[in-house]
Amino acid sequence: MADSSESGAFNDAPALEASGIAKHFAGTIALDDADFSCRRGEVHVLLGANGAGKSTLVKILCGVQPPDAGTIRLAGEPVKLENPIRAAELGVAAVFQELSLAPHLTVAENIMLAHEPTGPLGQIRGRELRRRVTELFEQIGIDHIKPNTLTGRLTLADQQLVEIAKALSHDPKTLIVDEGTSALGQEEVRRLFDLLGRLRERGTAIIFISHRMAEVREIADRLTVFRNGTNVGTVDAADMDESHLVELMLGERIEQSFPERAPRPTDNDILLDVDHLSAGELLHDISFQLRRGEVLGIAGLEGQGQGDLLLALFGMVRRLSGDVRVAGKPVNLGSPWKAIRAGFALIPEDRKTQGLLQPQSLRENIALASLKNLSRGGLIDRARERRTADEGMKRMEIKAASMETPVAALSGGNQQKVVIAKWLETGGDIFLFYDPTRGVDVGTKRAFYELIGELARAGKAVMLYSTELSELVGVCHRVLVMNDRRIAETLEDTDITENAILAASLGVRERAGADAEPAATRNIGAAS
Amino acid sequence: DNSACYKAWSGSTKMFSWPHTKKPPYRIALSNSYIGNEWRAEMATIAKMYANRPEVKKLIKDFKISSAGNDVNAQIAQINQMILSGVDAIVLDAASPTGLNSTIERAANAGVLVVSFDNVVTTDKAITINQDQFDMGKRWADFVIKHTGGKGHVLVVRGVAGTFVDQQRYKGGKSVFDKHPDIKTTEVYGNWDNGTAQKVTANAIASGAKFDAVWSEGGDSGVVNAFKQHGLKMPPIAGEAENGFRLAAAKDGFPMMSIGQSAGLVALSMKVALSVLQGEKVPQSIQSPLNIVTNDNLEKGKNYFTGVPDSFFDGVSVPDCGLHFDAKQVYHGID
Amino acid sequence: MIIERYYSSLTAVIGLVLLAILFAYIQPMILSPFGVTMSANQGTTLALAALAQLVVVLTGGVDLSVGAMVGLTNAIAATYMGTHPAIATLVIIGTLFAGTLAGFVNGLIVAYGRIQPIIVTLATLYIYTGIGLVVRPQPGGSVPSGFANALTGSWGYLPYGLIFLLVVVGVAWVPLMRSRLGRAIKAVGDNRNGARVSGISVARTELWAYTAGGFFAACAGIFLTAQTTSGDPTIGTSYTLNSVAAVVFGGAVLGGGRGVALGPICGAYFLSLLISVLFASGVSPFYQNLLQGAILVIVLAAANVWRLRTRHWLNVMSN
Amino acid sequence: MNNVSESKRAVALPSWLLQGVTISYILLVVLFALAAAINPHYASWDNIRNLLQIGAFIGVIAVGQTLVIITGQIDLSVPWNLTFSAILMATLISHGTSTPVAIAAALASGTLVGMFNSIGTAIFRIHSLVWTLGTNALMQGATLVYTHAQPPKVDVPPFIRALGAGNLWGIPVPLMVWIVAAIFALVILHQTRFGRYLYAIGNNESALFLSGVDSRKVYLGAYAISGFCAALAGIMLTGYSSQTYLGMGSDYLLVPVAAVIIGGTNIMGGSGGYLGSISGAMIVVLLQSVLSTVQIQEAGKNIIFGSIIIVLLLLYGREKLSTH
Ligand SMILES: Nc1ncnc2c1ncn2[C@@H]1O[C@H](COP(=O)(O)OP(=O)(O)OP(=O)(O)O)[C@@H](O)[C@H]1O
Ligand SMILES: Nc1ncnc2c1ncn2[C@@H]1O[C@H](COP(=O)(O)OP(=O)(O)OP(=O)(O)O)[C@@H](O)[C@H]1O
Ligand SMILES: [Mg+2]
Ligand SMILES: [Mg+2]
Repeated sequence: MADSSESGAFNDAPALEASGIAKHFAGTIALDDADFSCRRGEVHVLLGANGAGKSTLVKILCGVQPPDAGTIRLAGEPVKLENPIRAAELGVAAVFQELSLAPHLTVAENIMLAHEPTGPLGQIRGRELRRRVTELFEQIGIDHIKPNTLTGRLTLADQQLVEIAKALSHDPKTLIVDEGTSALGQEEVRRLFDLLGRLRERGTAIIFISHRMAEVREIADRLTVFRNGTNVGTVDAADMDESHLVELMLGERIEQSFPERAPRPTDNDILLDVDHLSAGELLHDISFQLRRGEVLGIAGLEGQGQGDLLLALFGMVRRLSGDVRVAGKPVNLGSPWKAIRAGFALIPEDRKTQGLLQPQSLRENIALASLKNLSRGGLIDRARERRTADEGMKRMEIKAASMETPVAALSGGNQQKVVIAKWLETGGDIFLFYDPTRGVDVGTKRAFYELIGELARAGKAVMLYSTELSELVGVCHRVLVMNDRRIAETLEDTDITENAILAASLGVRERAGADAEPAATRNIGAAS
Repeated sequence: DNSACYKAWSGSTKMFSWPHTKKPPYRIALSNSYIGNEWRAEMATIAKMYANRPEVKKLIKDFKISSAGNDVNAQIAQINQMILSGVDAIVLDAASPTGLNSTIERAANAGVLVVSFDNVVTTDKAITINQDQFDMGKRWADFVIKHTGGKGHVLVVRGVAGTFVDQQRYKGGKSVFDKHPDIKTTEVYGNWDNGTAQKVTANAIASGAKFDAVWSEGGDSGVVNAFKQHGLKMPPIAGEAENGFRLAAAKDGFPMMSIGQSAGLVALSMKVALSVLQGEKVPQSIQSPLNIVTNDNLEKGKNYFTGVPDSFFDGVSVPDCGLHFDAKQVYHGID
Repeated sequence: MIIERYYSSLTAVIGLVLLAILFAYIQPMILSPFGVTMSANQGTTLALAALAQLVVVLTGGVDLSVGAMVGLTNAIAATYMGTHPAIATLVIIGTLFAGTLAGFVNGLIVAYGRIQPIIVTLATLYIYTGIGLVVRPQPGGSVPSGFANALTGSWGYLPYGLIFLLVVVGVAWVPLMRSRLGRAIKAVGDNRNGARVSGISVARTELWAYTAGGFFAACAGIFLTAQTTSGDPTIGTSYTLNSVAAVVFGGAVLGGGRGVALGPICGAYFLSLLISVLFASGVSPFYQNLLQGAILVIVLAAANVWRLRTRHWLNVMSN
Repeated sequence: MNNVSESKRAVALPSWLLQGVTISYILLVVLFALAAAINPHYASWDNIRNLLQIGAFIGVIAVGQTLVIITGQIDLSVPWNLTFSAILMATLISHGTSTPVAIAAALASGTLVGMFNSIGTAIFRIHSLVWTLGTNALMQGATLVYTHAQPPKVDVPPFIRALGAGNLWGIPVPLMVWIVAAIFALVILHQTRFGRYLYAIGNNESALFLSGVDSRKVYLGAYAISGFCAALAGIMLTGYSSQTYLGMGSDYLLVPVAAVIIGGTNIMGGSGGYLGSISGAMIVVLLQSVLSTVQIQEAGKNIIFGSIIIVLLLLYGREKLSTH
């Protein structure tokens, strides 16, 4: 803000202002005459359904993609952001929705990528580089990540922190965080918010994108809602009316609370019986039972074995010890196909890399896991395949031009629905959901909760791992809290609260906080 | 007396005298490059057969064969290693006519005699033994001229582009064709390989040309097949010494001339190496005469055979030096 | 230096050491200055060709024209070098330039034509071979003996060839990898999209990586010229696929992002020495091919045998 | 949310016209017309039949190669796998084994070598570019050891001759074999579960595995078919040249790969198909044929061949610019 002394007007000029931004892709309008502005020292939340154009706007603001039309002003000055480095020089840096880290470069190398300090011969000055990173880590309070580790060795949450450090290494006046929390657990989000709070105090303008309303509520100073590529409203956090915001986002009014939980199964029809399941250093002595019609949550801090438990049940972890019985019969879980035969279905962690064949059609994706049933003598029965795909699309209310549309052209939420539709077709009994609502907008989330309820009511069993505690509280009958790769606590019914889950995750036996809810206290006592 | 056998390449060829003569028995090594074709395999077998002859065996205490592949670096290392292991002479079929020169000089300085044959090297530090490739190409062309009356369309099937042998044979042929303005040539590259030669010949025929004769450096049974498949009358063909080619000529009686590089050259080279080590003076560059087979002297069991495959190269002997090998035995190998 | 990055070179380093010990056991003479020089010279061309391959492999591509570029630069160097030292120097520079230019053309087509590297370089393999044949229709040419000795001779146990390799590594490879470009090359191979949003121009990075590949191939061509003191347009053929083998054997990953020079260099020497060891141990030439193939396959499998024991199936699928 | 607005489409051509496969066929026709313009004899049935006959060898190999490339891998073991299978067959015949048994043995050998390829790719996860090259070296060694570099003397039986060089009702038998192989490939790729899995592996192997399909078996199948096709081509080539010899496979290392890619199949896997490989094979054969008879130096032919491949791919083989 060099001009602030000359003209008072610039003092009030927003840190970043975009107006009339348009961006078209082949056949798709991502942004259409979109306006947006963000002030210094505020956290400005950008809301919108999947595919509303948020990430596209971010990419344009960071010089990753050029806009088709529109102007961008920084502190009142119109600028041209040709590439990300130029944008960073001008003070705009972002944490992108997809990780931009190179797994085989070190943390320090990643953070300084493309703006390394160089010497007179163009050589990178390694010591200076590490010094800067160490200094940066000190400033932003990261003390548990070593700058010399290969980035791929870090947990997803730590990578996310590195990603943020990378953005901050440009010392930006405007920082954009596009769904930077979607992979983070409660604790990590806490840490990130502390950091954002400090930056806000320093006068950094922060644009924050998330589909988690609880987070939004906590961090937002102002909110802007995008729908179909345009700004449909900006409000102050003080005036925030959640149901109104959701209506703005989706263009329709939906029920905000969780749908009614499926009735808790009363009979003792045990579908899954896991007994002393261990897998080397991945899982220690896991035992639990799951009844038909039950929704069992799994919680815990990042990396405590929740994911590996679901993967192990789906046959993705080899050399297990212990017994697993499905409907009383012992099963051998050596591979996914064995698990599927036993009745398991897994909605995996990352739909892009584990769930979908991106360039292939909806039809092919939905049919993939059940092709055996849809073919005779190795030949695919096309008519049946189409029928199956059609049913799946209807059942999951997938919005797409046709079943021949490539999955890559769907929004994130709809892609996730395709993954689920695939598993509904296999006729499994035990559904393992691995953080299914990650990066999914509120409307779609609600649809997922309803689906989980439906499955339970239909006599299936559901296991749900989620990083979003409210979700576990809202839909589960029971929650297993994991710590150190074993089950630390089991919470039931009304004992399931966010605080209780958090306390159990942290391994806290007695609640220290004064604001503890009675239910949580009771529960922790009871579970031991 | 070998002087009739060790014929100097030309009048200007110098005599080669070896300072490091010594008493037998000797350690000899055969350094070969590529092994993956029939000619080289026959050559390797003949080398073994020759080394096992009683009169030769008593002169040799150790005989080793190694193939480096078409990789000059590997062959350089191989020769170096032979030097290291203290062999007295190296018999060499080189991967490159020029690439080994400096290594050969080193060998000579280290007291190791190098006798190079077939794909010969260009340094005079080694004795080179070969048939005259230029002359071969020339004689094929003379045959073609004779049968076409110096007029008509000739299919020229060349070998592998960029090699010395292909260049020499081609130049020999061209030196003749250039004198006959009524000869029109169509050149294709058959890579000395039956399948490739057959395909390119078929292409040339199918693209509408009518050939009055063929001048071919190799892959000749492929050339014959291509004409047969198109149901054409076989034109006069001048080509290499593959058994399949001679068999076909014997059967169908088309005019042919077949001149082959003899795989027996390896035996001659070993013979020369042994003589020189014992102190005999020989020309630095030795020319082994061409063995020309035409319809007139085609003879079953002598210069073509029924018990060996089409891809067998019939030139296994060096008659002028009394080096005769039995084709069947060469084919079946000795171990 | 991040030690962890060098783990991938372990197979090649251990393999080379074991092979060298075996070699020395079978053929003790190889421990003489001459033996050491000979062994070093044998693998140097392939080691340089492997560097040419590696810089491209790091971006996630592959260069099938390496052998053709080696042959082309060999043909150029041996054809024009003559005997005068000043001219020879100029020709060496010109040869380096020609190789670099060939790499640059590869890079242009890959980066801006956006065609898969494997097919681009397959096509340029034909083109560069053709140009090599134009320059030198048949083997021949000559180089000053001083030039040959300077690269292939030795000072006691110290082969100049090894020094040449170290100089190329020290003067070109290390500075390249220590520059922003080198960092960008690895980042592009490791996470293309990530590199793009971090402000790296992927196309420009690829362009310069292929160009550097051409330069290293020219270095290989020059060394080969010194070693053979002549030019042969078909001489490079074996370096294309062997360089890929050396790079993979040396722990770099086809797909990009991972690989240090140590592994591929050791891999190149391993592959080159193997044939000598087989010869020294007196294996019949017919079996030499079989054993060469079998050893390559077994060593590769052995280096990856841990995959059979992995706990997570997903680890198996992502390299 | 997809705001698909037809009016916004930049290009008005129908999408099928813009696909690689279609363009490759158009280019094939254009190239053919050019060749015929230079030499009218090119349009003769004699020449076309010759091209189809020679194309059949590449075409048959391309069946396996297409399947393997769709999974994102490559098979560079074709040359010596092909040679070994053919020589094995010839040896058996020369020892008096009946033709069908000898053919079956050759096909079995080729298939087994293919399966060996899949071990390195699917189990040890070594890049196929290197592993199959190792297999190729291994098979070269095996051939030399087996034959001592002297392929057997054999009178190639009429049936095998017919496979490689026969004519039935004026149509080359190799072409018929090719047609059968092509139908097989098209059915496999587009009608069967296995074919669907091939594309799935090429796009995202983890997703396929997590859908309960043992991707290792899919690799096994693809490579086995590729080995089978190599052996079949070896048998046909034996018939074509009425003999077996060591250099039989030398033309088939990279040329079939080029044919597949020119036909619009992505070398990274996941897209493409055999329909394109047919035109790819014909384009390659046409180019080779024209260049082999055009009277320019080999150097010039190499340069032209390489340049044309690049130009073809610049026309339609470019990757889409994407931000992902
Ligand atoms: N590279 C692209 N190619 C084609 N279309 C694209 C591309 N990127 C974005 N789009 C289109 O732009 C629209 C907006 O996408 P964008 O990523 O901005 O959504 P978003 O608001 O970030 O969604 P989400 O909440 O799921 O992250 C999408 O519906 C999509 O159709
Ligand atoms: N090649 C493409 N063609 C059409 N649309 C695309 C293409 N690539 C991406 N998109 C669109 O771009 C949008 C944004 O892409 P992005 O990868 O950010 O997915 P997303 O919807 O945000 O999902 P996620 O939450 O998993 O990140 C997607 O909604 C998708 O519709
Ligand atoms: Mg987004
Ligand atoms: Mg999203």
